[in-house]
Amino acid sequence: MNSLLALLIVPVIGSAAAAVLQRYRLVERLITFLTFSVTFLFLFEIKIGDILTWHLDFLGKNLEMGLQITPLSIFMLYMTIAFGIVLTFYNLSERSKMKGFLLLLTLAASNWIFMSTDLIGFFFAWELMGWSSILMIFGGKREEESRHGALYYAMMSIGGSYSMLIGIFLLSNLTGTFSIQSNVSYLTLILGLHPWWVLGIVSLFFVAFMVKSGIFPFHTWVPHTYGEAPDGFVPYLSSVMSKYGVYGFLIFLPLTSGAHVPSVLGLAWPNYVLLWFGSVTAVAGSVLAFMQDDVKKLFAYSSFSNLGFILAAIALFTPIGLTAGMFHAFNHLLFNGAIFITVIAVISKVGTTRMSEMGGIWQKMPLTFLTFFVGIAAAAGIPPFAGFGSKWMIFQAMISHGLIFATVLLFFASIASFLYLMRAFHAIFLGQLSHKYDNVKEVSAIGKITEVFLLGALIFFGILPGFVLDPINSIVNSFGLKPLPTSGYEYINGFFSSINMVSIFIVVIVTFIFGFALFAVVAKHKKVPQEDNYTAGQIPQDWNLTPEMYQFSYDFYEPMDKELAPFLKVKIDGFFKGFGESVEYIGEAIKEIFTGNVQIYTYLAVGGLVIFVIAGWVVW
Amino acid sequence: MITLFSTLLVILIVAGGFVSIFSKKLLSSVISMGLVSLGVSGLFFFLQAPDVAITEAAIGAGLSTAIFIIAMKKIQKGGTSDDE
Amino acid sequence: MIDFLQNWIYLTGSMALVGIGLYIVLTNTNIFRIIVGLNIIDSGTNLFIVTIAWHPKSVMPIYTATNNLVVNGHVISADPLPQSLVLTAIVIGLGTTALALAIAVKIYQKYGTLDVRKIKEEDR
Amino acid sequence: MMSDTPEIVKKVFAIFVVGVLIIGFFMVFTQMPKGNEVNVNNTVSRFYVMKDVDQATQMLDKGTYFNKDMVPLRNDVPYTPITFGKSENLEDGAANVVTSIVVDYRGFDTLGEVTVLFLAASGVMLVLHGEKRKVPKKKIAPSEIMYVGTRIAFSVIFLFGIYVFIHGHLTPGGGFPGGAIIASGILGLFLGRQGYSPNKAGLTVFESLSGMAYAIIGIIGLVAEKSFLANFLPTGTIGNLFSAGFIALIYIAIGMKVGSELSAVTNAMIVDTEED
Amino acid sequence: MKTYNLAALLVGVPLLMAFSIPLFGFISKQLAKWITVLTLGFEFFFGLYIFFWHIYPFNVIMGNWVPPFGENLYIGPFATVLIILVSFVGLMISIYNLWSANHGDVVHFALLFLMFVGGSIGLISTGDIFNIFIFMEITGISSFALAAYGPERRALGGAFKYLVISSIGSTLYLFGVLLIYTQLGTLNIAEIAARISQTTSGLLTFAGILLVAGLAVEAELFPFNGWVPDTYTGAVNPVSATLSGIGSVGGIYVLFRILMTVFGKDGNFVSTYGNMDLMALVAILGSATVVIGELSALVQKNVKKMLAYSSMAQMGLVAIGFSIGSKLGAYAGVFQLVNHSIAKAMMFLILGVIVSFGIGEHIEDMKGLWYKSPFLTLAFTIGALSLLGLPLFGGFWSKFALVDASIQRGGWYDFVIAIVLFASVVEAFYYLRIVGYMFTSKPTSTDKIKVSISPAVPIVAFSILIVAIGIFPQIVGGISWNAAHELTDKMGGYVLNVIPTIVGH
Repeated sequence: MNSLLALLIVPVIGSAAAAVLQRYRLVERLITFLTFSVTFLFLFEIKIGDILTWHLDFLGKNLEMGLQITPLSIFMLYMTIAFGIVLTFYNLSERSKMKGFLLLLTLAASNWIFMSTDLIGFFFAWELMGWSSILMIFGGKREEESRHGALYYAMMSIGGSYSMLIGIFLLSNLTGTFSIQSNVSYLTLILGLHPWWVLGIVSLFFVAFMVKSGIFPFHTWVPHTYGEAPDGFVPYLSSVMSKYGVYGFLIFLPLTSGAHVPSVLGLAWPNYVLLWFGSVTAVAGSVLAFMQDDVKKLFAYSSFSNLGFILAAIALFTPIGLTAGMFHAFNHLLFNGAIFITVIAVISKVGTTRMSEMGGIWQKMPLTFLTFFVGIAAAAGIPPFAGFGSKWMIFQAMISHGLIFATVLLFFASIASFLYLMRAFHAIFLGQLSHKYDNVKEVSAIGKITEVFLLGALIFFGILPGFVLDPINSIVNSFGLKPLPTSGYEYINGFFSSINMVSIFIVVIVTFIFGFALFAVVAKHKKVPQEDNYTAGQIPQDWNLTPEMYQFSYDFYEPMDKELAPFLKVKIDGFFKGFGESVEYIGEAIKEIFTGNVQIYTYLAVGGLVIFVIAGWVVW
Repeated sequence: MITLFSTLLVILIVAGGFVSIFSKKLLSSVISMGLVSLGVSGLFFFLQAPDVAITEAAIGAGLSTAIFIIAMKKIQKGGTSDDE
Repeated sequence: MIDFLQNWIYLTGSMALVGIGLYIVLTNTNIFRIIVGLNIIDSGTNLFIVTIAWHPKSVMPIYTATNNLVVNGHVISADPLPQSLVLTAIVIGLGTTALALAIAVKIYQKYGTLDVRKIKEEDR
Repeated sequence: MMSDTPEIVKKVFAIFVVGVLIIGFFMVFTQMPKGNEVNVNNTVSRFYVMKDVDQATQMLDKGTYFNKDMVPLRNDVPYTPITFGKSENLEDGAANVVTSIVVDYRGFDTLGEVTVLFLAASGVMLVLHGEKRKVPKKKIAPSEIMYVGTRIAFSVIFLFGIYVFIHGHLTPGGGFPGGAIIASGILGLFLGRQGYSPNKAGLTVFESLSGMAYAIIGIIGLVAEKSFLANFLPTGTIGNLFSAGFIALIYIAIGMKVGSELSAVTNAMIVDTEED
Repeated sequence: MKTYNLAALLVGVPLLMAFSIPLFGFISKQLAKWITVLTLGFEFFFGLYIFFWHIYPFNVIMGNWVPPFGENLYIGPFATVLIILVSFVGLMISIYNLWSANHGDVVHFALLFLMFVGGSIGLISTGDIFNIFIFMEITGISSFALAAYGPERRALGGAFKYLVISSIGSTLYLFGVLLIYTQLGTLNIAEIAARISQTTSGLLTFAGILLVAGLAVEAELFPFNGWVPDTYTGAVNPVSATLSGIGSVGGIYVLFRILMTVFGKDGNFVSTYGNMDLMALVAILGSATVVIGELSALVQKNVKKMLAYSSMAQMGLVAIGFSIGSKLGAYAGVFQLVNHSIAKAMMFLILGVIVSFGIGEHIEDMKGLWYKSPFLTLAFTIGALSLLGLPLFGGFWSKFALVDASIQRGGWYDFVIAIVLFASVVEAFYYLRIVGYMFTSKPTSTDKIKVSISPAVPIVAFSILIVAIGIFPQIVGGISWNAAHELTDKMGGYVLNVIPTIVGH
């Protein structure tokens, strides 16, 4: 069997098997895991340049469809499937209502998206991925909310897809073909003549990608959906599915940064706009994140904030920008996966998603705590973990382009991300342990293996980034840009300078050990119960204080929340909601046409006829 | 001559139609409908269509009206019914 | 005058019937009257169809010993085709009327009214 | 136009709508041939009247029927004069041209028409199903004159109906009015006899068999003449009772069918009803 | 001209069997229903025979009177695909009826159902413009009666509304036909189609308006579709399935047979003769129908009514597809028609099963259906996703083709397609909402729904077909393209196949 085809067929077969056997949860999970693994094995069979074409008798034409492996697609494939294996392995011990067959359908779709050479296959797979994930989200724990989240996601996603659909046909009617490559090169050709027209078409595609990645102003579905999706699926949603948008951007970005496009500050207009969308997303995500109490929502915001970083970096479309973006995409997959997997582990143990009700869990789940800690350290860009290097490169890329203001924004976002990560870290794991959680245990063996693996990966790719940068360089090369110089696996080469991660690692480790020793030896500390608080002679009940409110993560950033509150009144969310409501209102009004009175219907029919007759006279 | 006669018939038919609009009693409106049908079947004779005329007289004017009256009798509102 | 009359009187009659029927359907709320209206529309239609088959010098389209339909290779009878269509239309009209009346009777039994405005369910 | 619109507004609007529609129709009528402008020779009916379709078909096959502008050259079709009572073996033997069209040239229409009536009757029975016949409490015996009179009248009407549909190819009338006449005879029986009810099963059997007969006649045509509803009998001399091939057969079937159907409809409607 | 007179049995056999059903009904009610199944099975396999042995396009000559003198059936690719579709859907619903139709006058119900399907097949295949009227009345009268069938009183109200509107519609159609007859003196579609330009243009326009108005009633286009919600909701579920899966197919077929073949003016994009482009008119009606149907469905809480409105909206989509006038548009229209017919029929049937187990029609009643019957829920989801145009299901390809066709046409069709896509998002919302209700909530009672074999067969067959079309669009694609060719090239595709010598010496 052709291994390209196998990448599509194997998940579909697995999906069918999982669908049939879904009554037996463990069997289903096992099939899911095995299918991912088998798919991964097939991945070793393929190499860059593999191609497979077939013909489809559709639209009265013999349309050529195909799969092809490019450096970018193989990078994406490895990334997503490997993460899928980790996740499904973890899910073997997980109890949420995640449907394995839908996940496998998503996998098939995702493989197809990354390999497709034609827009029909791309759109087919895009929609397939869309609806299977929509159905998945219906399985969330809280039924009303998860339904709301899924529908919200569905509306945005389908709207985006339709926008892309129009774009596809505008293109294919110009070129007469559905092949991605010839369409892109055609657009490149006419770019000089009709730049705005080309940009219009491309932006129709970009809407779909922005929706899928949760880029401002289409980010509003993200918290609802991530927050309500089944726990086992959230890591996939945030780590893998947001990357489809990145992949989509990368298809069209070579085009928009062409020489004929009107430019500003040395950057093509569309790229400049995307850069700003990215930066705003990064900031908005960070700011919204640190006001969240729901841990899944917090990391949802965090996730799309990071997507903002990625978009801002790849929008530059310079070697360093692209490298930084891809690198950050990889790192985001890694640390976001680690964070979400640990978070859902905690959630499944404590049974709530509210951070103010958690606290002190680290005593019960030390390994989870460690993984989470390394994860957020990476997310915050603390050396030597994965995440530091990419953020460092992103800032270099921005500065090298002289985009001071955007850099400042991103920097601000980065700082804000410290704040919310800090909050999550504190609220979940540190502080006093509530008595509710006395019986909480560490994750099962499967969970431990997963966490150790993720921990290792975070550290490994943190100190030896070369293993990722090498394939990324070949991607950069395939876009016709000059890749950054490489000098060993432990080096990250920036625009101005390069850093040796191993030495940083040693420094950090030494510092950390020193600091910990200091902490252990010098500082006085004792364990206190949660209720042990200084209330300065007041009776807590007089202040309407309940034990939950003693929890120190309660209203963690209260002062800042108050400061920022006025700015948050302007809600994009509200726009979409209001739009939906007005559509419903119009629907109510229109429904009144069908009153149930046959005479009204007769009036309608005859009145319609009379209007036609009058129209006929007018043109007579 | 035939034209004038049929003009008269047309006027009668239209008058019958107006009766069925304005009559208060349902029965009279049905009867006038039957008369309209009968008048139309008369016109068919003038229009050299004896086949159609016979059919209209038997079916349109006869049976339709009969079924109508039977149905009205069935709902016990027959002769005296007003609408509403 | 006669020419004008014979050209227009039948058309006028048929259109008047259609109009009257339609008016009845549109303004009366009684089911039975609506069916009456439909019937009158049918009559008007039939009259129209026969009218377009007719011309002043026509004879009826039946061969008899005295009735010649073809003179000098020219057909002088009324057009038989629309007449055959009218036969169909009349029978169909009867079928519709009968069915409508049956439904109307049932409606009266189930809804207890003949007012079309009241023939609807609570939850729309 | 909500349900609570004042009556007068409704009426004015209805008059407006109807008026516009009728004015539209009249504007069209000005463009339509009327009165003396109507020319049957311009229509396909010309061949039905002349019983000349075979000739026209030959011209069509040769390609000389339509001229270059696709206008049919109907007047060029060679014409064979028909003499009443003499002409033999015409392509269609019915003296009544309308009948020949209804049953022969456009027999498929009529099959559909019969079906429509059949469906309407079935529909009436479907809708009114479940209504039980209430046994009348007080039996008003109709007068002897009425009783005898309706029976005599019924037999006369019945015979007349049969006459009408058997002579459908010669005289005005045919299966539909014939059947309707029979049905009105049965209606008379209802008036004459309180509690009269025809044999429902018999009516159904009659109805089904005559309908099947029609369809089977069509299929015999398919077998014998390689075409559905084709005439497979000799046409005889125009004007004779035994002429016109299968037209008489079909009209008998139609007559019986329409008669039994309409009787069944009348019966279904007339029985006193009561919810079960 | 190819003739294949044996195909008259397509119309003859259902008629014969329908006439004989009352006789069988004396023996057993069940037998009457089985006769329906057998007859429709015959129709279906005859259709497949015509398709696979590639006998189409051909004429069936009635009574040895060749067109344009007598009546004929013309079975081209378009008719073939629709005959197969209609007889398949009919066959499936008749199998369903074995289980579902068991109260009231079952014999006459079976008869009317058979004739509804048979009449639709006749409507689709006939080549005579007046014969269309007859078959419209056959389908019409049988559907009024079918719609009035059922234990609930709302069936009667719905049927009456349908009857009134439909009567007016068919009267208008008759006027239109005769106005054309006064000009051309013929009733044969092929001859009228070839000579349509010889009519007076004002009269032609008016006749066209009357025809469109009359046919839009059956084709469920606004503002002639007032009957749709009440009738669909009132009728028992298999009847709703029939109306939406078969009745509207016939309506749309005739509408575009008249507009594109009879009135059509060939070109890159088919328009119509006369003063007014009726194709554009229908496109406007279609867009209005889509928007009104979807928005009304959005606020519905009764699932059956929601399906009714959605049915209306889908017919609007089909109408838009055809009205584009290009080959691609007709292709999309045929494709969408097939998908809609299958999916919507299946959904009504599923609803019928659900309701028969005492679960209501309200959207809240759908909660937790997944736990009661995964089979029904999956099938319903497949239908819903197919209607939404999501991949792996048939609807994806048709919506894809529809958007392609509109964008290819360009001009104001860009606005049309924007409206349509907006409405589709609305549609996605309410369908996914139902699906969500089915999947998410725990039910109050966990009584399993045991679906017996007779309703399960059609549901399984429909879902398999939907998925099969979704994976292999060429199943419908190939013949749809031929059908599109027949519609857009009226001389080559239709007229010359019926009257080969019409071009003249």
